[in-house]
Amino acid sequence: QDGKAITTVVKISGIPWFDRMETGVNKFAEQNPEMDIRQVGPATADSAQQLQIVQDLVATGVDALAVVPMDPDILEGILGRAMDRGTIIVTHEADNQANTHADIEAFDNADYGAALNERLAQCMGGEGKWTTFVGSLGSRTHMQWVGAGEENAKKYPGMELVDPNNESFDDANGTYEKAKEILRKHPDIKGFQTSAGNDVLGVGRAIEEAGLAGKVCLVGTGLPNPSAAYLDSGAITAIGFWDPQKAGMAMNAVAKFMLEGKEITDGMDLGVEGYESVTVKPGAGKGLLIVGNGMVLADKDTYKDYLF
Amino acid sequence: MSAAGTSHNQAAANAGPGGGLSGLIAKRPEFVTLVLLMAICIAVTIANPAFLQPSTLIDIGRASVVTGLFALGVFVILAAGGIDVSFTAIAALTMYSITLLVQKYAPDLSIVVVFAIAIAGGVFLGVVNGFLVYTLRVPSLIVTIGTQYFFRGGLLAFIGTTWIMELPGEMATFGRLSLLEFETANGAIVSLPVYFLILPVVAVLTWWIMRRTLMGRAIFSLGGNPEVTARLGYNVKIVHLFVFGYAGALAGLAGIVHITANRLANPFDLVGTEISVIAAVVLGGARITGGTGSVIGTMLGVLLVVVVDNVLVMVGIPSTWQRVFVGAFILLAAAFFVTRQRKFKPAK
Amino acid sequence: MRNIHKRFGGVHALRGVDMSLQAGEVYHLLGENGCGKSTVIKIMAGAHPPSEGQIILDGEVHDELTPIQSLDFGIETVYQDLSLIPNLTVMENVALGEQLVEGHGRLLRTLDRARLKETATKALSQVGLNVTAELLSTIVSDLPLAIRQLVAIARAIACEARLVIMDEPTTSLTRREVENLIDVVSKLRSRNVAVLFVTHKLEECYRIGGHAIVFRDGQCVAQGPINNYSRTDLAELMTGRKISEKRYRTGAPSAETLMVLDRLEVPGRFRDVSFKLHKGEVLGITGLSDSGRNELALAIAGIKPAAGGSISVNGKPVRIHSASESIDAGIGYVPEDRLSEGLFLDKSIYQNEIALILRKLASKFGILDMKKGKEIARDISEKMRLNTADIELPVSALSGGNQQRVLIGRWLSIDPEILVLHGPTVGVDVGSKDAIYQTIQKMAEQGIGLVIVSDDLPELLQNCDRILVMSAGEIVADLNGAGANEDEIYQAMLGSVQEGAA
Amino acid sequence: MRTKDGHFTVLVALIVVLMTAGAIVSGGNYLSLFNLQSMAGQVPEIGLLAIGVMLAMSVGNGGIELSGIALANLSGVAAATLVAGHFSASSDPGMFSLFFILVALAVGLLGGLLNGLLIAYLKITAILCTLGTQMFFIGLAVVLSDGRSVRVGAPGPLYEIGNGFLFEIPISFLLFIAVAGLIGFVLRYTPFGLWLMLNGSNPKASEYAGFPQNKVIIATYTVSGVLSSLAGIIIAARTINVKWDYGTSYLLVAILIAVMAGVRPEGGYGRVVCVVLSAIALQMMSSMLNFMGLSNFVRDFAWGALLLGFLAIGRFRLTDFFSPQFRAVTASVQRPQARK
Ligand SMILES: Nc1ncnc2c1ncn2[C@@H]1O[C@H](COP(=O)(O)OP(=O)(O)OP(=O)(O)O)[C@@H](O)[C@H]1O
Ligand SMILES: Nc1ncnc2c1ncn2[C@@H]1O[C@H](COP(=O)(O)OP(=O)(O)OP(=O)(O)O)[C@@H](O)[C@H]1O
Ligand SMILES: [Mg+2]
Ligand SMILES: [Mg+2]
Repeated sequence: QDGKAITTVVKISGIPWFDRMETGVNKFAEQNPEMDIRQVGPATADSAQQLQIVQDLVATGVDALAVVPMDPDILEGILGRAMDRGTIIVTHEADNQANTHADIEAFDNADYGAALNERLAQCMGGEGKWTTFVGSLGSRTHMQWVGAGEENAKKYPGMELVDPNNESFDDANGTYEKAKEILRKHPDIKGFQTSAGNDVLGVGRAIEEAGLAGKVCLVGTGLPNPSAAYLDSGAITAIGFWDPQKAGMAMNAVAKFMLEGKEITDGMDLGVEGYESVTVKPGAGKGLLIVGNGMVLADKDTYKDYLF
Repeated sequence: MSAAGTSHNQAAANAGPGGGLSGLIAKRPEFVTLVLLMAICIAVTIANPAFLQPSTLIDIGRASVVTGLFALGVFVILAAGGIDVSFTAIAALTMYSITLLVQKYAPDLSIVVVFAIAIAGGVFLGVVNGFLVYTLRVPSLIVTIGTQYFFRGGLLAFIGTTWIMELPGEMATFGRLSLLEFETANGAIVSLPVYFLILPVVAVLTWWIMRRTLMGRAIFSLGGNPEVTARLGYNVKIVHLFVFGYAGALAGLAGIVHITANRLANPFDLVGTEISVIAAVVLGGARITGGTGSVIGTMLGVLLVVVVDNVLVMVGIPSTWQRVFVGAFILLAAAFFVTRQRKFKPAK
Repeated sequence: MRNIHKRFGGVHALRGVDMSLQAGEVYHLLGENGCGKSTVIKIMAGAHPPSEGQIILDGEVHDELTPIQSLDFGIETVYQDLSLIPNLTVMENVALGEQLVEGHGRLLRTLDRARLKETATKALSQVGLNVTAELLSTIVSDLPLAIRQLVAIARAIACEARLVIMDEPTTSLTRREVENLIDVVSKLRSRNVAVLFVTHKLEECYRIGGHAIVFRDGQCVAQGPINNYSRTDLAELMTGRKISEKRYRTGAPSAETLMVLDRLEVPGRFRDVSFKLHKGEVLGITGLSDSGRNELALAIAGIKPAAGGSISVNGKPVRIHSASESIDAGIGYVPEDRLSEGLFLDKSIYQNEIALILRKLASKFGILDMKKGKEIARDISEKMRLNTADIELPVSALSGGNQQRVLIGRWLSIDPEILVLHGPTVGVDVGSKDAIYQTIQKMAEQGIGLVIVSDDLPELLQNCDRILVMSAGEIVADLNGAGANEDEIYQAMLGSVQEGAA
Repeated sequence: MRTKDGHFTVLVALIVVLMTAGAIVSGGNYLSLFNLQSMAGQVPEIGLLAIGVMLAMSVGNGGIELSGIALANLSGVAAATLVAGHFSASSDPGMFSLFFILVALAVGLLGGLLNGLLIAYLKITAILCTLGTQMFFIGLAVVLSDGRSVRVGAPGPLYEIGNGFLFEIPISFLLFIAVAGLIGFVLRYTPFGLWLMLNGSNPKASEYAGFPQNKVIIATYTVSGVLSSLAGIIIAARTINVKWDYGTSYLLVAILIAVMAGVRPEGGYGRVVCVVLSAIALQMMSSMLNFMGLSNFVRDFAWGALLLGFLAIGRFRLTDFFSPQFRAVTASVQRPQARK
């Protein structure tokens, strides 16, 4: 497929998560030198800006778009029109996206939320007060994760959920303040399950400063590198994540297959680690839902295997 | 309406008409802020007695530092009749580029020198603001919207976007130095960090400049009537450069405090909080049209905003409702403020 | 000053002015509005650089002065707009300058607060104010205008001045305060300080004495001891034409009652004010600045509504709680301060003229009849004899006299039954005054009832049928305009003050 | 006023330059029908908000409107949640669209009215008031939608507003132009318009001239609120969904557009045409940067530079160049200080 262009549009550029994804996109570009592969994203976490970028990209006549939507619903209109124009659309973290040829998930969201919670329960000894953080109430995957976590916690009658679904806005400082407040309000709190990438940093700092590292459990989504210090001190019990680098490569790989007219089938190998044998189901719309096996849970002892 | 509503009523009751009191309020609007603040604290304590513990005070103090530094800068600019929305961008730009530089070239640099460089950087960017406001002669709101975009866009486009997780040398340790430390019943440690001291020191300095130096008088004078100020022999250009430079200096300082406290340098931080800082200053009794305000009032305004931000969970407001409450609070506080002020100001 | 020229864009405001001032002398700078008096002053004070020419101070030649240089030399100025800082205290306004000049404009120095107080106290008592701690710490914007003017004068004499310039310092002072000012001037003189007055009140100049400097069109046309010139001489020099001091009022009011005020009251300001205004009558109201006359005018205009009493127009009681209700009742009000209270400076003459009748110009769909509006505006411009026919010109581009005409003309648009003029000729020169007085008389002839609130006694005597004198919030005299004289009015104004105080 | 036509000319020139540059950069793609349509479809929402900002600035008293996008989102969210309970978007598209629009407009009207009342009667500074209502509106939208995005669906008429074309021009753009034209007309040819501008020019003189000042302020903010809800409707129609945090970056961009259009921030002057042109120019520039594949941070940087550049141009040369006489006069005229 000479000269075909795939552009990856992320939620926001410049943050570690998507910088890591960019390394994947670049790697894919190296593997496919004949294609025009790049990644862009809005300057602020604003779905309107992402919409505008997608719109302009469609206008430039790009062949395929790999999008990580801020808000899948907001993009439905333009993605639909792009598909009408013949643009290949691949999405990520948007299992409810109707207008897409394929949505790729690193794992099943419910499994992931349950796994995080299970790790938390294990640390808490199945007992005590716990609370949850989400990036924002509107973030679908975050709500799925904490929802699955709540469900999982029902297995442990001793676990009591208090003041759930605190919004962090992915801002470590704000999360820190909130976590302090919760520690004050519930001096006996035992666990935190968090969702957005920076939440573990804010909550971890609050726990560490209160001298509670190791006494209060914290399990949440996070990246190994930024969390390293807190994992070492015990302020963070464990982090869960999937590797955005691999996700980026997987999206581009699927887009390339589709540009080549190849079919994606259940159990197929996308040629990317964690996506060697993907589950393929019908998606929310006419497209496919491709689920990989990319979940990683890491703690003090294991995080060094994934330094990024 | 719990928090905001009660505070309103209570404050109204406390500040009820009374001879000496009314005069006091007319002269010292920050009194209203104080009453509001106390009313909220009382209301929150009633709603949840857990509010009354030393750690609350310390956490609020700690959370006030960055906002407070910003607010003092904004207050000085407001007093001179201007307004600034670029200070957060100045803070982000200085803190991030300095961290980069220190990390790369002088990881063992003393924190005092780091602060000095940050202040110098802030002064430079602030002076750019002041220069533009003075020479372009357009409202500073507009100029600083422009420089906000300019500084922040420049930072993210040309300097970098990656977070710096490992702060170099003393920058990493400074944030953890504590002034006092004690243990609560459940074994948690509460500590007041050393950087907290910066706020009172800067507040006193600002008070001194505004009240005890000719520059302070010139600043108020500029906010009162710029043409006359120029005619009376004050160098209006210098005053412009000074106020924006000073606010820039405080922003640079606040930026470093922010990262040492946070233990990571995130270039995306801070921008977006400017409006609530301005709200804090205005709630502290400074008029947005300039020429008024006090350091005490500004500090009380900051406390008010920080407290409201920090008690929502305490009072048990679910997260879906929190914004409604903060919004309603700002409106009620502002309305309360204006009506009080008007009532006690004799019709002229 | 040698051969000073000043150009503002296209305006050539000063065209080669030569003048010299000696220590210990009093000078009066006279001239029509816009002849360049204020501009000369601003050049001396360093507020504007001259476009050409030189300024020589003690033999030292300067091409231009900065404010600090000028202050340093000892040139102190009381500007026309007073130039006080509204949000600072009286003490700071008066005495800060001293410390500023001492540091040659350096701002980064601590205040000497003891000195501040000392200097302020001295200067304020010199201008005759009773200095209390409360006065010192009062914010200037809370003061009445007359006291502000005194504070401004105090500021000028607070430092060791060598030349004190006063640009129309007496516009809002009453006679008693003027006497005081004259005292201050003679004290200054005795300390070998030169004083330069700018004023339109010739009678004051004669009382103070000294030299006259007459400007016309940016040039100095005469210079010499003031007593060498008669009033008519001066007026002629200033305007370049003859102006007589006639009584303008020739007509007589009709017997028909137009407006009745009954026991009008604003607590603390005035009370029990009752009078009748006839059709075609010109009624003057005067009094000291704190006599309540200003508040009375504002109450009739609905801007600071009365709390008690009633107003009726044409026998029908009217409710006046806002400016628009007053307008609806057929009452027009020309405010005292035309720039800040009257005109929309950056808007066109057209928009300024139709501001009051927007509702009437609107069709039933709410759309303005622009053609009719422009006609009306053109008509008014003609009637008021504006010096431009272009009604799209922004009012800011007009001269002061023309601006005042635009403002008065605005009221013609509503055909008012009653027009309240508050200080109609404040700061207006002889030539423009003449035009305004003629307009007033013409309106009276058309049956409009006019109320002139003013402290310019000759103005009232020349124009009014009746003159009401207010004192301490009450009407204390009702004099016949044709028969009364200035002394009689002063008696009334002051006499009852003593009564009131007793 | 003819006197400020300088801005108009500059904006038109800028648009022409952008067209040319865009064509060169993209090899024609930029001027393709699809892209022109796409850009035209993006302008209305931000353009309407910018007109709202312009009105608030023009009425004076330190007027500004920070709650615009929050109110736009609130009207969308409120309409979507309320109407969905009564009509189905798919089976009853006509009624759904009608009521959606009505409810949204009503919410905008009420929100604007609230701003106006608070500012006019309680005398809360506009910046503080609209900041408070901004949070309040966002909060209400979060409460109504539980923080999630609410699906509106694609009911025919509504969908057409957001995505349809008339003579190859996006309907939303036509709507925007029509509304802008209407506002421009109102400002020029109705008492309200003149009151608004005159009040901004000198509030004290307006009081003395007996203007219904409070009503004018209330009406101004109400109109601004209605414009926000129109933006909300267009957003809902275009994105088929509404969410409380859509377009957070619009807050400053709307002000940027107004300033670039020469609206005077202290009040008294602003032209709707210029706001429209300025919104278009900004959109074109932003799209061009996307075409060039430049990072969005560069765009923010460029906007800052542009705004400052515009201010500098306005101050030093261009306006002189376009109407030298006027400048000479106004530069030295001091605006009257409202005496305290
Ligand atoms: N800043 C300025 N810019 C342009 N023209 C000016 C400016 N200041 C004054 N002028 C013009 O210069 C001329 C002289 O003005 P000036 O203020 O000195 O008059 P004046 O004699 O003091 O009048 P008045 O008696 O009204 O105070 C006038 O034509 C005036 O319009
Ligand atoms: N502030 C100003 N800036 C620029 N030009 C001005 C200014 N004020 C006045 N002018 C211009 O200067 C001209 C002369 O103004 P000036 O005040 O000298 O008029 P005038 O001859 O005194 O008339 P009048 O008797 O009506 O006051 C005005 O017509 C106007 O065009
Ligand atoms: Mg003058
Ligand atoms: Mg004149």
